Amino acid sequence: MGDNGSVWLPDPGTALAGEVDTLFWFVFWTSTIMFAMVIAAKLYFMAKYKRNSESDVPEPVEESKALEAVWIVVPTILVLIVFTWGFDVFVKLNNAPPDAYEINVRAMQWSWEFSYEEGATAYTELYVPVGRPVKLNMTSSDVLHSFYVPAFRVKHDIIPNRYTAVWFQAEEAGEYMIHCTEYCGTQHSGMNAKVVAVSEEDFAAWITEQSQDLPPAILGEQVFAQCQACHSIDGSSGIGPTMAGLYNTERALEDGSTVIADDDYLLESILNPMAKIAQGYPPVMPAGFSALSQKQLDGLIAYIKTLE
Amino acid sequence: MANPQTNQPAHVKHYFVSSEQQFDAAKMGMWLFLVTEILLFSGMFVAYTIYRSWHPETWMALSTALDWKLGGLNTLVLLASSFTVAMGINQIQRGNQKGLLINLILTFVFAGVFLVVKYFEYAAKIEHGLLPGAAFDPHGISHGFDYATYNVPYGPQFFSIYFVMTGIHGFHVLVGMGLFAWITWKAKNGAFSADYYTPVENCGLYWHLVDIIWIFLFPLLYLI
Amino acid sequence: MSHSAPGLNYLNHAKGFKSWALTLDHKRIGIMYMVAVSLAFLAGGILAILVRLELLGPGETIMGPDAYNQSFTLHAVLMIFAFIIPAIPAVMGNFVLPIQLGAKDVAFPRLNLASLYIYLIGAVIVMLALVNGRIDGGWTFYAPYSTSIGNGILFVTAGVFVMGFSSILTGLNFIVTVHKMRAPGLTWNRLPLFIWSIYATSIVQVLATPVIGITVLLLFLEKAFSIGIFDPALGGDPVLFQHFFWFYSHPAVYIMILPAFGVISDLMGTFSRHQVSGYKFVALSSVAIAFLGFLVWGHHMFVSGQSAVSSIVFSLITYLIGIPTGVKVINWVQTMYKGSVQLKSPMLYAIMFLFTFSIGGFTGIMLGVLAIDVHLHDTYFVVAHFHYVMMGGNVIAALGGLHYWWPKMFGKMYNEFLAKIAALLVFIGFNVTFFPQFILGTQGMPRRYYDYLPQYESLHELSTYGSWILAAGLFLIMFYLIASLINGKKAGLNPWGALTLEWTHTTTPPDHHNFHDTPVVTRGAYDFHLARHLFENGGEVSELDLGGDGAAPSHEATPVPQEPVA
Amino acid sequence: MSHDSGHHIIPVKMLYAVIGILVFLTVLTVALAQVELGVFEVPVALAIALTKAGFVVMIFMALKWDNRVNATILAVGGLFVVVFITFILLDTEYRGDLSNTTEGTIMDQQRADQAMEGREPERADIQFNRQ
Repeated sequence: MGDNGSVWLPDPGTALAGEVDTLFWFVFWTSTIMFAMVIAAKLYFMAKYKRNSESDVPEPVEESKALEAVWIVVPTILVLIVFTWGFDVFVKLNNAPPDAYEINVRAMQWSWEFSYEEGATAYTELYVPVGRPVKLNMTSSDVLHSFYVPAFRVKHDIIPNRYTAVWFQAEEAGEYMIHCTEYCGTQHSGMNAKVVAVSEEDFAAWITEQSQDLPPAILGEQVFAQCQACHSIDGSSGIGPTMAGLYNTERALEDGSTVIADDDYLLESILNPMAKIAQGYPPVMPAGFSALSQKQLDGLIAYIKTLE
Repeated sequence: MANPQTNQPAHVKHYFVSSEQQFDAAKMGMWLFLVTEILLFSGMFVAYTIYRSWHPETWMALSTALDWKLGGLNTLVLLASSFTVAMGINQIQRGNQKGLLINLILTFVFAGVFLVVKYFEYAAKIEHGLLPGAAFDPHGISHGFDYATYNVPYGPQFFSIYFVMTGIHGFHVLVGMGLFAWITWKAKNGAFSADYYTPVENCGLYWHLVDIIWIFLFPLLYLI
Repeated sequence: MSHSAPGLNYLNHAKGFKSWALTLDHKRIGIMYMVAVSLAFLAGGILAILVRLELLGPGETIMGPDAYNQSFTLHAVLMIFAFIIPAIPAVMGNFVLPIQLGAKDVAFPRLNLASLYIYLIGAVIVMLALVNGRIDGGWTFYAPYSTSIGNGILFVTAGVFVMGFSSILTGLNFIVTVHKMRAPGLTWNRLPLFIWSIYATSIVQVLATPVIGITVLLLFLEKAFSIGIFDPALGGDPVLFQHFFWFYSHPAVYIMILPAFGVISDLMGTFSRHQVSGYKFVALSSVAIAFLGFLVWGHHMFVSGQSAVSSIVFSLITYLIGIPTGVKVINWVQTMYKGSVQLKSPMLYAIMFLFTFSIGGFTGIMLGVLAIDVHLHDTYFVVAHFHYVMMGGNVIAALGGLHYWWPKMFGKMYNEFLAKIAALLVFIGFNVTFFPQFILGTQGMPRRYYDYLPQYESLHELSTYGSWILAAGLFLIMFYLIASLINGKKAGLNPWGALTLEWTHTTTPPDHHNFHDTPVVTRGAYDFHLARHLFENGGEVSELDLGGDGAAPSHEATPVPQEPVA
Repeated sequence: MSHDSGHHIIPVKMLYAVIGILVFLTVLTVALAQVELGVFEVPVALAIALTKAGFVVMIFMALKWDNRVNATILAVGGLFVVVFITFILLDTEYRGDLSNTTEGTIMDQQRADQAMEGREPERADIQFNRQ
């Protein structure tokens, strides 16, 4: 159990994580010492005052008020220290520096979507520059999730219909696990991703490359990863209609009318899924996809056009 | 009629030492139960407070959707029923079994009136789509008033809270009617006397609490 | 002393199914509760073993994710609502509390029987969820996940609502009983600490349980009618649900742990044959903890999105509650100081409790630290922490209480040697199961995970092995307790030399009416020095102490004044 | 503890007086609701309701003459309702006091945008953290 705590704590990936660890060790050792004292006293008394004779009836002990005061005052002081300290670090953990680089995070059952203001979007790897504070503005499309990077000691619930945030400043290049820590269904334990911390130069290169204009259909294919849970591309029917051979065909709607599945219809169905419900399917499509960028939307539609 | 073993009146159970102990215990139990009722309703009052503080404009706008005349009438009806309960206890404490019976019947009738009024209120709401949560869909025109104007943000929450609060309260009124039917029947058979009227006392306490809840619901929902 | 016909007691004075099913006797109701909660414990325990088995290695071991998610959920719901909450109050509270008070029964015996049946109905309704859609997501039912799954949640919420009623009625009954039915001379300062803690527990049950009632009712309506109070998609606030839920569920932690404090106090006093150190502090702090327990629920929500102001307030109050709890532990240890300590099996559990509960307590302080909780929240650290408190606290104490009162309940002694072996197995098994989970948690393993990274495998393996040792210990206990009913040695009146009324003033097993005459109490529950005459002959105390202090133990009845003190 | 605590007989006259007061207060609160009271609207309505409840509890429920314990029980119940409301308000009124959570919901923000710009809400890369 060294200071980097190979047994108890993973290596801290940020300076703030180091502060959390210091506090952790303070509480850990104080508790351990106090616990050891209690247990030692217990074992000693058990041995020392073992009943010798069955008719033995000990006299009551005069209780020492001074001793009692010590038991109350010392722990009170200790917990007040710990409280103040914990409060201080908590505020730091929760207040991102104003100059932080902001990334939007959308959590959904059971995947992540990280979108950068430069236009790049990532799903399994959250690229961040080393040495720069990064703030994640997070929201959820469906149920509660929670964003947790153990190495950074940061965690925050992700709530539908509200933005929550975490921030961190990775100190070293490397990969750090992201877990979802609020139960969200069957694949809860599979809802993982990685923070990939890279140097400023590499990050700049990555973001430029990612924000490059991919051919729309290729971008669309990437984005479609989010849709596949409900919409197949092979003609089989899922929670929603399949995308195969959908484009430019006539679609029957729940209200009895029909519509041609052209660009406008597809766009409307993504942005405002409740407007026209395809016949035979439940109106359950989340509205969360209205958060996609124009480019992603164009890409999606281009991709759907390619599905024969 | 006394229990030969303990020289206590017949209504005293063997594990109590005296009629007094039994009465006090029953009453204390009832007060504890009332506190659990208060805390049950408190959840609704909390929801009310939070949503009102978040969306005061909705609350002020939609309180006008509720008919204060009917709400006020129901307030008076419940107050009257509380009064008749208190009168009933007064009568039986003086040993007047007939006085008790009359007051109990009156209480039962008032409770019934309350529910009938409630029925008309609910019917009007349902007709115009003033429904809780997802079912909220105000529509229709009545007396020249267009209900669609009630379609404001967080209107669904207002009516959720309205229906859940008044619904649970109404359920308590219904339970109260059952209780009063039971003790009225017992009173008719002369089960109560100046020495023993614990069930009347406890049902009365319950009924007053139902009244008190309504005393808060009425202004909070209908007036402000 | 004229007892009803010799050899007749509460177990055999009436026979047949009806004499049990319709009994109003608090002792029989307690025994029936014991059977019911033991079944719940068995079911929950089997699920726990399955859950641990699945976690033996990453990926699928014995079941798929959906089965796993439902298993841990049902494990939690059963253990919490159907086992831990009623375990000590409804079983031992029912059996012991009226006798310790010198009462012939609880204040409302009919209500008592009703609460047993309400509990059973609630448990059945919960089980219906198994065949009516699924329940997963843990016992916390966080919206909107809980309303997004099948209709199983309707049954679970309804079942919890109904079981809540049972809990309320039990608590209400005990409060009135403690207030109104104490024997003459049994002042508040003389009450056994078990009574004090059950009293405090009952306060929490009465005040908190209605709120889980309205919470699950709203959740039910949210699911059934989409009322939009908690569901963010309809403009509701999911964090509000967490407030509602924890307003009950944190105090519920005290419903679970306070009775354990009471059992431990009684065991410590009796087996140290010594006054419980700081009696008044231990007694009143139970009530204080009960009240303070209502002011800390937000410490479950530090990363939920609640305001920082409330996080800070909740964190601070959390410490306020930690201090009296810590001082209690010191008081129990100090009870042994200059005492006369006898390590019979019930006492072993008390000693074990001091160890496991202290770890639970210290790690609780760790979790109360705002910044550290951000890291540890919803990880295995939390899982380990609450198992150390719930199982290492409540269950260990319940086992201690069970071994302590077993001879009184059934008039039979269990095999003390096997009991000691089992205690050792439970201690080792428990720590091997749950201690590695602290490390898993600090390393960042989230809870409620079906699958995990390979780096966590060795600790999970260890934990699973521990669960087998623990299970072996628990099955051994079941075995020798049942065996004792068949061929156990006859238990004496007061084998432990305790001073509370169930040992000094009732036969073993107790008479149908507990006491023939109302006992008169002349000393505190742990004033062993005022009862030297009981121990003069050495060995176990085998005579009823009907004369009060100073009088020689005698079979002759001493006239007892009838007038009670209310 | 007095032994006939529960058996105080309340004079009929007093019962009539109380029902009179209660009816009067009901009329008063309805009347006041028709007047514009601004910020005082809620406190006034609550004060009247509390007064009415007080009369019912004290006289009709006879708590005035009852055992102290019962009064304590009621007081504790009331206290915990206050605790429940206050502590939740500590959260809901200050939600978003650090930058880890926003104060408002996304729906509200979209609605506000919509109202301001009078058109369909732009896709939601809305940033409304308070800095």
